[in-house]
Amino acid sequence: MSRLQVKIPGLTMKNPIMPASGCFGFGKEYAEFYDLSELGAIAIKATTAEPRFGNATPRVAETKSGMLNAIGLQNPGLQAVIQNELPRLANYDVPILANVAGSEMEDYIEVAEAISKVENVHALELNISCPNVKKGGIAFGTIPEVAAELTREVKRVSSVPVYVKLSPNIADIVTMAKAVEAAGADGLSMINTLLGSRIDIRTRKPILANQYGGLSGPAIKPVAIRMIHQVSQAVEIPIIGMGGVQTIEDVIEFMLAGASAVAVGTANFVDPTICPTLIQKLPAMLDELGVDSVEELIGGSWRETCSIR
Amino acid sequence: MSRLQVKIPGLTMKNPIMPASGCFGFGKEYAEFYDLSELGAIAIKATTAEPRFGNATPRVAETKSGMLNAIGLQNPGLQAVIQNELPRLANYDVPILANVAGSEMEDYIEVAEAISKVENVHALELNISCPNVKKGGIAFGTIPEVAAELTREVKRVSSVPVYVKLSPNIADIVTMAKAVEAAGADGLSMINTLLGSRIDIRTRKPILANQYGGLSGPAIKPVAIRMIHQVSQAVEIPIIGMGGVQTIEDVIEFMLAGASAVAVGTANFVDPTICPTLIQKLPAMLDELGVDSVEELIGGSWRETCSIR
Amino acid sequence: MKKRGTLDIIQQRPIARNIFEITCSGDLVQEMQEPGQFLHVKIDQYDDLLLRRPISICDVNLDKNEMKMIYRAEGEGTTRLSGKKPEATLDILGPLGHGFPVEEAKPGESVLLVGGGIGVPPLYYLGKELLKKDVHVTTILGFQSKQDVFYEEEFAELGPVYVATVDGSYGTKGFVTDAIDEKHASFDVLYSCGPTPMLASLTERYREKRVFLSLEERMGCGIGACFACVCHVESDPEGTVYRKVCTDGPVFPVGEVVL
Amino acid sequence: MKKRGTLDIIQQRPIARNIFEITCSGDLVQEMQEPGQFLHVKIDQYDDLLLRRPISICDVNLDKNEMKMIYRAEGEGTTRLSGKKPEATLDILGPLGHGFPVEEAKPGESVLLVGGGIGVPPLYYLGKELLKKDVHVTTILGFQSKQDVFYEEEFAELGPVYVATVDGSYGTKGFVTDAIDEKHASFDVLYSCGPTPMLASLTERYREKRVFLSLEERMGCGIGACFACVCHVESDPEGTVYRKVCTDGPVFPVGEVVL
Ligand SMILES: Cc1cc2nc3c(=O)[nH]c(=O)nc-3n(C[C@H](O)[C@H](O)[C@H](O)COP(=O)(O)OP(=O)(O)OC[C@H]3O[C@@H](n4cnc5c(N)ncnc54)[C@H](O)[C@@H]3O)c2cc1C
Ligand SMILES: Cc1cc2nc3c(=O)[nH]c(=O)nc-3n(C[C@H](O)[C@H](O)[C@H](O)COP(=O)(O)OP(=O)(O)OC[C@H]3O[C@@H](n4cnc5c(N)ncnc54)[C@H](O)[C@@H]3O)c2cc1C
Ligand SMILES: Cc1cc2nc3c(=O)[nH]c(=O)nc-3n(C[C@H](O)[C@H](O)[C@H](O)COP(=O)(O)O)c2cc1C
Ligand SMILES: Cc1cc2nc3c(=O)[nH]c(=O)nc-3n(C[C@H](O)[C@H](O)[C@H](O)COP(=O)(O)O)c2cc1C
Ligand code: FES
Ligand code: FES
Repeated sequence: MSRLQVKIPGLTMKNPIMPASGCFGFGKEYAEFYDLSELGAIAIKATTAEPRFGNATPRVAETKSGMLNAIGLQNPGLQAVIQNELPRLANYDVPILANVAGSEMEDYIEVAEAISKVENVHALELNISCPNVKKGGIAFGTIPEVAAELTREVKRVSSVPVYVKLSPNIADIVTMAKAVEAAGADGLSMINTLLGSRIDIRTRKPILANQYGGLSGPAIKPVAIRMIHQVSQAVEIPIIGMGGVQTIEDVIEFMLAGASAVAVGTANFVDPTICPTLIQKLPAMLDELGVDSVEELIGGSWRETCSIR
Repeated sequence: MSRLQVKIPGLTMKNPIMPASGCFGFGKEYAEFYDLSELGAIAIKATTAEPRFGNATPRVAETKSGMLNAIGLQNPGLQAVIQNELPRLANYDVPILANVAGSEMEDYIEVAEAISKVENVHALELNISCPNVKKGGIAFGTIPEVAAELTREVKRVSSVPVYVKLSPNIADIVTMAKAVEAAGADGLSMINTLLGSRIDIRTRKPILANQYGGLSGPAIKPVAIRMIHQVSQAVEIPIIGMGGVQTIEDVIEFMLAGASAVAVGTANFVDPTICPTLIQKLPAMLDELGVDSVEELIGGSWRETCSIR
Repeated sequence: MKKRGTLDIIQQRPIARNIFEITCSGDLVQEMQEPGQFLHVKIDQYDDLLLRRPISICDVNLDKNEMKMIYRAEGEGTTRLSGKKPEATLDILGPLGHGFPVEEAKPGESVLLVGGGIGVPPLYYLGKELLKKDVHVTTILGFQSKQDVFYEEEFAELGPVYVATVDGSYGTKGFVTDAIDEKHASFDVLYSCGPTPMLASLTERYREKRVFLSLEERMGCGIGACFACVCHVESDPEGTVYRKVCTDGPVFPVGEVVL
Repeated sequence: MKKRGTLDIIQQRPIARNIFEITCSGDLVQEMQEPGQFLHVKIDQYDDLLLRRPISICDVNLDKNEMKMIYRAEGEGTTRLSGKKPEATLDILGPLGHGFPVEEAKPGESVLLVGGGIGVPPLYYLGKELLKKDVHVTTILGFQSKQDVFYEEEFAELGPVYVATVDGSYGTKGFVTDAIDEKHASFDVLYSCGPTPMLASLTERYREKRVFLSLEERMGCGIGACFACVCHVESDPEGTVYRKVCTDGPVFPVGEVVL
């Protein structure tokens, strides 16, 4: 087994790096920069049952070391994703993590059932935490019982393992994580964005047409690290970690905190080749840290058995 | 009335700027840089019934556009604060907002009752949200019923108005704000720090001895703005806004979001004269925005009656 | 293959109130063959300003491997950019997007270039390319005030130029449309870039003509992946059909997208 | 009044593996009269590195209004600092803290300076001040390896210098304490700065002697307001009595604080 390989339910990854959902579209644009087969996996943009236009613009605003987005889950809808996007991605040797969203429980179930049957979809990522969807959405992500019920229902219809993507806009992330684990989640993705806003002092209005949006980027990394550190010690299922990853040191930090794989979101916008760059830097970093394989890093900040040098 | 003046319960402020609790000690150090009477108010460091040493070091770590702290409420205790610190501050013409902390309800009540009787203490700030206190502490800040009960009890014994300082580590800040308002809070302070962590990839341990700490600085400003925007529209009591303030534009943004006064925390560490600098820049900024007095700005991002030019 | 590279700053100079012209050189310049495209510029390597800034290509000299951009130092990014010295290097994504369709104007036809404020720059490279094709170029430039006027002389080398200022301190008092009326400017093809209200009023007037408008929208990726810069189309104004300003635009035929 | 100001970088040069010596000038230099104090340095104006960095004063020339610091380019801040060119200006808070008590060494007495790694720099200014007082100065410097050794010659101008390296590639193999033993170095007063384990072993050996240790701790404000840099005292190791490294220290008499 290669020293970069990571195996988590549904996903046998050549390396632990994948682009994060919503920050990579369906891969087409980034395929113009590099061969997508280099990636450990790809988390595609949230798919909903029907096509969605999303929110009014402006949909993004910059903040210090971060950005706000209120895209509002724009996507071409389940049928178009299955017919156009996934077949194109099947040309690459890379497992797909299909991000599933909706406003009602039924939407999630419909999308999950159908998309999980597509051959190159190796796992689902239940987006119960998008802060930009007004109806329903957010509530799934903040009430453990509701999230657990959704997880159970989706697990029942899904043909592939299910990762639940947790919202950081919550007081007790551990209770939430345990609830979805108990409900059958095969893994967790964390974190989604923090809900934030910026006001233009000249127009006096929020910059985002939607008023609020999701904060991502290096600004939120400490929150992500803390939550992954807490949750990874409390659950048995693996975690795909994300939130502000930019450097190879960040990748290591997430894995030491407890992530089994690492997703890169906002950084793709700044550097479209960030994912292959990180993958390429990983072996030398492992050498420098005296680590044989990436799997040794997982949870290294709290795991007793980890050989600390 | 001066165009910079702001009046909120207990505090008649020459201007809307004050240093935030814990980022200014008891003022002694900053008095070596400027005359503290220039400030709108001073929020002093959290005071507990007994002296506290706080957490082990390292207690701070830098993050992108932010910092983590796990001071652990180190302070000399109620008696020393009353005997040594507050009398020294009485030499300045500036109202004091006394930050009150504890592990149990009784601690808060004891401190609140005694400190509110000191002449230059014009208001209390109930710190129900410090993420660095292991016992009790945090729970007060995340459960509305508990926070409300604490507020009621403290209100009963306090001789001065009571501001409740809210934690951002919560899913529904509006419900929390309304609960403490209903319990008699005279105002709100928001936001305290977000709980975060950083791991040193060479030692493999969290940088902070306490593992987790509070994230402050520009990184968290969007979260603060969003919460103040939400809460100011839902409550009648005034808000002291804070979280990443560094520039005069930030001050305006907080007030437009709904804050009646603005506290500056972390930025004091970078620039010890930040508060007087902001105060000095305020009149020109008001001119530039075509605003007669700072009070016109409050809630300007959502208040219909606000004259938008 | 999408392009990415660096440009070296050769010169930077203020040309109007808060307006800077920056001249750069680098191999990437050879890609810049289509007027109206933009570059997605990383201001510097510091993370506090996380995102790139979209800036139009204003002028290109393929022989000298040089190009120019013009920008207004407004927010933190452009203000930092204005402090850069000639040795500095810029990290660039681009050229990006679809520019102005030069081929729409046939030899002998007359073209009106209508630029408002910081929308003026991309029209300059367009005008130069049109001139090569034997097209008659007339330019209308709108600014707030006399101090904001720039590139009047440069455009004058391409053909007649009329300026409008909102406060009347220079040229026609009013908007570009007032100058068009005052000068009875006629055209076969009109190309425009500027503030949305200006584009909207041109749309209202000339919906039936050959008109091409360059739009502005806040961007994330600049390459079509993030859905930040999406707009509705007029044929489905409330629906799910959309265009991305970064890849389908920034230039659209009049009436294609909802402004 | 606490001091704040700027220093202009005059020169910057690498002097060992990842070690840089930076020479600065400015009026603030006139305040730097106490060896062992430190400056709280803002690396640049960008917000992504939010906090200041504490760096010791290494050498001061009051006549020329110049001073030196030596630092290891380790994290992001010091790495950025190492890229600064001679025109650049640094925003400085300081000098801060209580330095080494020069007056503890009487004329004619012998002093041992014991520096480990990046703890070496403040001892140099101290040594120069001691020499002025007719004190006999011997220096022991400890480093990881030969490539890390710096300022051996500079210290040699003050008196005998012995170097220890952990890997034995230069001087005595082992720690500073091994060099002290090997050279039978004796002293009336010992001043030291370096990693905590080194300070701890000196404490163990010389608890009853006149020994002064300079501590390192992560800092927020650097001026005593934030309680980031607090340590326990030996007389109340679990209690609420404390010292702040930034204002009470960084130099403490041996046995005063818990290491
Ligand atoms: C296709 C296109 C071409 C452009 N060409 C030019 C040009 O040639 N010259 C020029 O001066 N300006 C141009 N702009 C506008 C330019 O992108 C903004 O003025 C610039 O991004 C502001 O950055 P800032 O750091 O100064 O402002 P800040 O307010 O600090 O920027 C914060 C964030 O908001 C974005 N932003 C702010 N204002 C705008 C805006 N008006 N349009 C898009 N994004 C914005 C920034 O890109 C950044 O992500 C163009 C915009 C687009 C979309
Ligand atoms: C009183 C005092 C004097 C010092 N004198 C010197 C000196 O003369 N030369 C020298 O090279 N170093 C000295 N140090 C250590 C120096 O402050 C750190 O090496 C430096 O802050 C690291 O910054 P960075 O940006 O490279 O690291 P980063 O890891 O990017 O720094 C992140 C944060 O952690 C803090 N930090 C990281 N390491 C340390 C550390 N070892 N001590 C204190 N804070 C740290 C930084 O200040 C910053 O706030 C001194 C420290 C203290 C407390
Ligand atoms: C523009 C944008 C769009 C996003 N869309 C989605 C989405 O559709 N589904 C989802 O689960 N997360 C979405 N996210 C969240 C990211 O997948 C990721 O969890 C978050 O941005 C934190 O990572 P980062 O800091 O590396 O960006 C989006 C983020 C951004 C910035
Ligand atoms: C070092 C430090 C210590 C703090 N101590 C306290 C405290 O004792 N009581 C309290 O209510 N808030 C405390 N805070 C929180 C601040 O008052 C403020 O709410 C927070 O830092 C956000 O503002 P900022 O981003 O401007 O720092 C502390 C913050 C820091 C950085
Ligand atoms: S800016 Fe990302 S899709 Fe246009
Ligand atoms: S660094 Fe703030 S008290 Fe010492």
